[in-house]
Amino acid sequence: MLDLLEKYTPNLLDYSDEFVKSISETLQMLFLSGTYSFIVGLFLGTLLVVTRKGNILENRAVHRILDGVVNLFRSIPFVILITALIPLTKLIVGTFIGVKGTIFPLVVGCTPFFIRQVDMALSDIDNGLIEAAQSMGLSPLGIIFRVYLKESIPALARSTTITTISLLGLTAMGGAVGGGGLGSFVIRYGHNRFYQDITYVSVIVILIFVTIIQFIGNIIIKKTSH
Amino acid sequence: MLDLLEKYTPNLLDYSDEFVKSISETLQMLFLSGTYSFIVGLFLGTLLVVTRKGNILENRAVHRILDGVVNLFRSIPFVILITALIPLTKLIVGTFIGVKGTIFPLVVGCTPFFIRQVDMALSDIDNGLIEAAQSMGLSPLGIIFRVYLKESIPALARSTTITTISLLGLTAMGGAVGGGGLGSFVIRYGHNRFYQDITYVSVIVILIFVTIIQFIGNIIIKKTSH
Amino acid sequence: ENKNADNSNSNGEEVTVVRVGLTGSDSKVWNHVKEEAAKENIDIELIFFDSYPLPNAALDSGEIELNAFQHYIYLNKEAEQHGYELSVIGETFFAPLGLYSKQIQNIEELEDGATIVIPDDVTNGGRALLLLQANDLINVNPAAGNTPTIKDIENPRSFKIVELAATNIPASLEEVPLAVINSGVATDAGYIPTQDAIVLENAKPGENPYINIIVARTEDKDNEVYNRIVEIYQTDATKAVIEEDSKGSSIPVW
Amino acid sequence: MIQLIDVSKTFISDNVSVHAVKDVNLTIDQSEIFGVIGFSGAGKSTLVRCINLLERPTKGQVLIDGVDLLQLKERDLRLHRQKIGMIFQQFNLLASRTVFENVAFPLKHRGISKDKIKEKVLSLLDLVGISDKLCSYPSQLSGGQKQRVAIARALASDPSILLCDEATSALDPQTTKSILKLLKDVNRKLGITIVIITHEMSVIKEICHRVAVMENGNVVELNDVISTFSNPQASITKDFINSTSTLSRIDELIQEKSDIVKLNQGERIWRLDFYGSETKEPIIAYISNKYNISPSIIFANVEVVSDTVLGSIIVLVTVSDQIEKDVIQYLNDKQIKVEVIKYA
Amino acid sequence: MIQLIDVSKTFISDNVSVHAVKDVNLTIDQSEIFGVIGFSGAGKSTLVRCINLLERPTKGQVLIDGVDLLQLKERDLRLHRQKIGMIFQQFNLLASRTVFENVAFPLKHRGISKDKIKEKVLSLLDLVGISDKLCSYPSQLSGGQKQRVAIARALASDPSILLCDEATSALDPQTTKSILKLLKDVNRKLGITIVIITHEMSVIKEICHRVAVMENGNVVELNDVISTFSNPQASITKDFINSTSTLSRIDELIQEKSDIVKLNQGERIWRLDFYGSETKEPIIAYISNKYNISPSIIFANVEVVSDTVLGSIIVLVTVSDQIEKDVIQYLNDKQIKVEVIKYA
Ligand SMILES: Nc1ncnc2c1ncn2[C@@H]1O[C@H](COP(=O)(O)OP(=O)(O)OP(=O)(O)O)[C@@H](O)[C@H]1O
Ligand SMILES: Nc1ncnc2c1ncn2[C@@H]1O[C@H](COP(=O)(O)OP(=O)(O)OP(=O)(O)O)[C@@H](O)[C@H]1O
Ligand SMILES: [Mg+2]
Ligand SMILES: [Mg+2]
Repeated sequence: MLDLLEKYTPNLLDYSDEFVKSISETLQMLFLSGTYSFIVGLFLGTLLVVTRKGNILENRAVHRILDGVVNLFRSIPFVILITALIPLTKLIVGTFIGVKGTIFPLVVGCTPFFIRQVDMALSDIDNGLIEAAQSMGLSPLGIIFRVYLKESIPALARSTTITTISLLGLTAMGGAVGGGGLGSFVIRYGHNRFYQDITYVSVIVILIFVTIIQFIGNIIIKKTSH
Repeated sequence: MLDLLEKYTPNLLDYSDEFVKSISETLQMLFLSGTYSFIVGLFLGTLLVVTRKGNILENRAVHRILDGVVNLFRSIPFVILITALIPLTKLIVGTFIGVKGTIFPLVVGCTPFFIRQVDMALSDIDNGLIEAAQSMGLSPLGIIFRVYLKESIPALARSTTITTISLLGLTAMGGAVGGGGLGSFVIRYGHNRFYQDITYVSVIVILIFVTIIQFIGNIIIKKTSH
Repeated sequence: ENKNADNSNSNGEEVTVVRVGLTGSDSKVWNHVKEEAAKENIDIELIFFDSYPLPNAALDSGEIELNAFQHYIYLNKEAEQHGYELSVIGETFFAPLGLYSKQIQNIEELEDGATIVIPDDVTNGGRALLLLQANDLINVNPAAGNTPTIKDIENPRSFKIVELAATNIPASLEEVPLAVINSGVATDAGYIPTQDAIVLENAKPGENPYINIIVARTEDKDNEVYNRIVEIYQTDATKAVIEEDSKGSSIPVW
Repeated sequence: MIQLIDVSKTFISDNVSVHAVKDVNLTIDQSEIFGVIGFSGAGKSTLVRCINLLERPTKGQVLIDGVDLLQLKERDLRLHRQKIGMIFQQFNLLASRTVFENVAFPLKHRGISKDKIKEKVLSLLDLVGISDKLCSYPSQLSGGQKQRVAIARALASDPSILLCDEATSALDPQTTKSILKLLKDVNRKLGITIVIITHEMSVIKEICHRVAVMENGNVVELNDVISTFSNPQASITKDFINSTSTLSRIDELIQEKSDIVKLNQGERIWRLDFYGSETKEPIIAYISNKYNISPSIIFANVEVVSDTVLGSIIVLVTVSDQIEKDVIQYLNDKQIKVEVIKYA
Repeated sequence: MIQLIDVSKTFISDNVSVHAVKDVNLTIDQSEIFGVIGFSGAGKSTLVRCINLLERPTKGQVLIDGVDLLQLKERDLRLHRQKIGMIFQQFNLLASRTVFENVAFPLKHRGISKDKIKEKVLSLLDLVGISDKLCSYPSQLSGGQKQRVAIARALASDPSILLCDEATSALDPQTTKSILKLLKDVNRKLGITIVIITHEMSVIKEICHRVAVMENGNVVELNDVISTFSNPQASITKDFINSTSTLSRIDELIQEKSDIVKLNQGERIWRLDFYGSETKEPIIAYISNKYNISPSIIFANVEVVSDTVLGSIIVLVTVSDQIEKDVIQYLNDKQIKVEVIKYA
């Protein structure tokens, strides 16, 4: 077994410690920033939808500002964003280095994207359902939670899957502030140093992550579509 | 005027040639790779949907393979992808450097993402409409074009908007093979050399692009939602 | 296909197009060279790569004619790894790495277990480790050659070595006691390497393997045009541009 | 009490404006069952949707128990809406929730205990006859089953006003009957006000007290049910009642020259329209005896609406001109309208 | 000709299986107008959806003009489907297309010239009475308007079979009438076969030739319309006809102890059910004269179905026991069924 590994993945074996560490780093980044992005994105995405013209909390100012901010953050290349956020990151988490330092920029980088995905998911809700809820005297909050969010769970699962996989891609940039992670690992060693074995194995590991995420997403979609 | 520019954007003025060139490069990359990704992604995304279980062209094998390939390509960090594609890029467009050399990798990088977005857009079509079309004896192709695609134009416009903006972000990576572009420009000078004026102006220009794309998207959504 | 693209200028004279692969942000220097070369009917086309492995690959496969982004060590490593037949046709400048700190004045003051930040890119990461070794902070396994990585070190004082994107390192000085910074980055971040660095890399021209170079395919090593470009580069006028653009952090080596 | 004062609603889209409701004034009393009829597109749904402000009128006032809904703050409007149940023409069921959850929906988050909710929902589902579909999702239901879930849901929150937009249109007559009985019961027992849009005249006759007839956005007639049916004023009301009655078939038969209406010498076809207290008298028997004629019934539509016998009969009779005159005179005196539809 | 042979359809979801259609055998003739009735959830929609294989039967065969659809290749099935129009219970209009475009939809890409399509669509929209909504989108239409678009769309491609799933449920009686007339016309002129699911008995009476009664997935009765109404066999059919007739109100009135049915000494309430050729005779007049009784009509439902007078009358009559017996005997001889509903 070890012989085989040594034959086909000599470099990976050399860097096995870092490889394992980078997997754990990726999982940490993905999980933490994913969770925060999900919460913030779901909140702001819903806000974007309900404040749109003709919707339950129509509010031109809020909608415009939110829309503009989302566009702005989607306009800033992530590398620049990560650097620009350094002072804020330090303020919030105390350090901008390492996995800890990547979470905040990842959230800021990922959330606008998720907001758009949430927008897309919620925009498909049949207006009749909103009307039914309104006619029952539900509060806007009630309508948001019990109709908008609940009824679009399958679509939101789709959105979340797409976003999580995109976030996984984004964590590769975490290396810029020493967050490490598999993406950074494979670029630094596999790509920049041409260690093909590292590239292959790392991509396979990422593929496994992607497949798992997609699989979970599909299950949720299936279970919640009636 | 020039005085003002000199005062507030001294570095940008220094690099104004490259700045202008990079804008044109970005537009070229965006337009060309966007067009190809749109066509290919729309085709494959639709294929992914219609071959899903219970759909009009249910085909487990095709669906699985397509799904797996999409996952695979979404797993490969773009820098690695761009390098891995070099031989193929050379074969197809004759060179792997410059704007010309970025188009193919950008298409390969962007399409899987767009496929998922198309999937999301088409999955919301009411099954009753498909049944109506089936009952009229429409061919699968007819159903795809005249029901799936036509009826989800608003959702597809949303998908396309999100994807185009993501692609704009991706073009920043075009610099890896000498494709230049605004993203690469702002990272090299604004970010790496700490020329704040370059960063600000470039981000504003990208923001304008993003806003225009979003604006066009919104107009199409509005015009086609009834 | 290794042929240069040939063209004519407006006067009907033969113009040779030479594509030069670069990385980073030294376009001012090369634009100067480009202008000068144009006077001799050499049309230099600058191509900026954002990925280190690609300029050599592009040169090797004939996509470009010259590149100028690397130092000897990087070239040697790549040539060995990929079997590129590339040759140095000229030296350009040397940009010393330096050790910087906001907390200590002297390297002896560094405590055990402290965090040290180094660049995460392939050209400078190993070089930074060697610099740390040169200052007796760590030991590098000699078998790792000129491009060691973190796993190749022996770290008796248990320093925590963190790799960051080069441009984020200056900001890290707010929270870590010691960082290795490229001179260009340090300058752009407002440091003057010769004054602010606690330790600066040895900068003797001709001896240092980290001197930057202009590279051509070995078969073109004697190409007149290319060598002319090297000559145009290695002028006092260019030197002035380098000094101005790098604020003195890059040291021309001719 | 529901008061609509000068209510208008205009839809504007792509520069085309549709005046769906025009200056409607309407008062619906407490505990009344109020019907709304009218041709497709007349503005019935729009009007009813104005009552709970699902459509905000372009003009006018909507008062519920004297409170102007349009002046209310969002919060207060919600409280009012909680007392107004609505059954939608398109059902609007929540696709991600089971039948049980759909009906429980308006009860949740109102401080009602789980057991109470369960009890309430189960009894409602039982009343509308879909207890066996408890755990089905809307996509697994037939059209009528969906409609029944919608009805149960609207009743779940014990509304004091119930708006029904064609609440029985997808139901078979038997189920419709049982639903109407249910509505009548809640009306009687709990005194809830019910507004019913329907195109089934039987529904109107069965449970409504008053009925408004809409045409092109206007309420063109508004009267109690018995008057509306016995003595329609607006021509559209007449059309409506006519087209719903089987008696209109006579015209078709005549046109089609059916055997049934082929008349021999001296035969004629009369249409008798009658209503009210007189009706309990044996009219047909009496005229046969008195004038020695033998009318044979070919169409009849007589029923008891609001405790009054009401209806029309079409008879075929052999009679001389003179006697015909006498009979008609006699019947007219009894307040029975006679129309000679066809002579031999 | 449509033949369903042993057709069953079972839905399985989450381990619950619903047998929506069970072993149905049915032959619908060329040019027939065939009605399907049954309670909500009986399986009517599912059965009809089996005809064009929108639901693939779990078992059985579906033959159209002798061709087994289940054996066809996709391509051939499509060709067959093009000849089968369908009106859906939920309309299924294309939201992104205008009324015009929805109706033109099935005509497009069939090599028909634009002018022809336009002409056809406009004439259909005119027939269903929504020419003024040409450029509206479905979301801007009332329920009935949507349904009419769906009807026009189903007719657009000149189908030889038309499947109607409650095609007039959202329509007012007048509009329903005109739609039925339209269907009757196309049936007569073009000989198209029409299958109609409905819960409106008037629709069945008005245009159907034969009617199938479904219960729990089975066809429990299948007969021509006149026999079904005059002489229902299955108990569900009786229930059905009963509940649709206003005469069933009498039971309620009696239960409610209404004044109308309060009987004096010697009074009784009879229900007379009659049909067929005998009916043209002046029964009421005759018995009044012959037995010197004066029956007064309180409910009546008499109409002409398929050129036969058919119906029931409920009368209030004062009569001695002896004469009652004679009258009943007399009426029975005339094939009129008499039921004594209430004695004084
Ligand atoms: N959102 C809308 N935009 C434009 N026009 C509309 C809209 N909603 C309804 N209308 C129009 O307003 C008129 C009244 O519609 P409404 O739904 O009130 O009719 P209705 O009486 O309920 O008819 P039905 O019996 O067919 O349901 C119709 O002509 C309809 O086309
Ligand atoms: N997709 C499905 N999954 C599970 N059960 C279903 C599904 N579709 C229909 N059913 C069930 O099959 C039975 C027959 O449904 P169908 O729609 O044929 O009834 P129907 O006779 O048309 O009733 P209605 O008059 O209410 O439209 C119902 O009990 C229904 O709940
Ligand atoms: Mg309506
Ligand atoms: Mg049905």
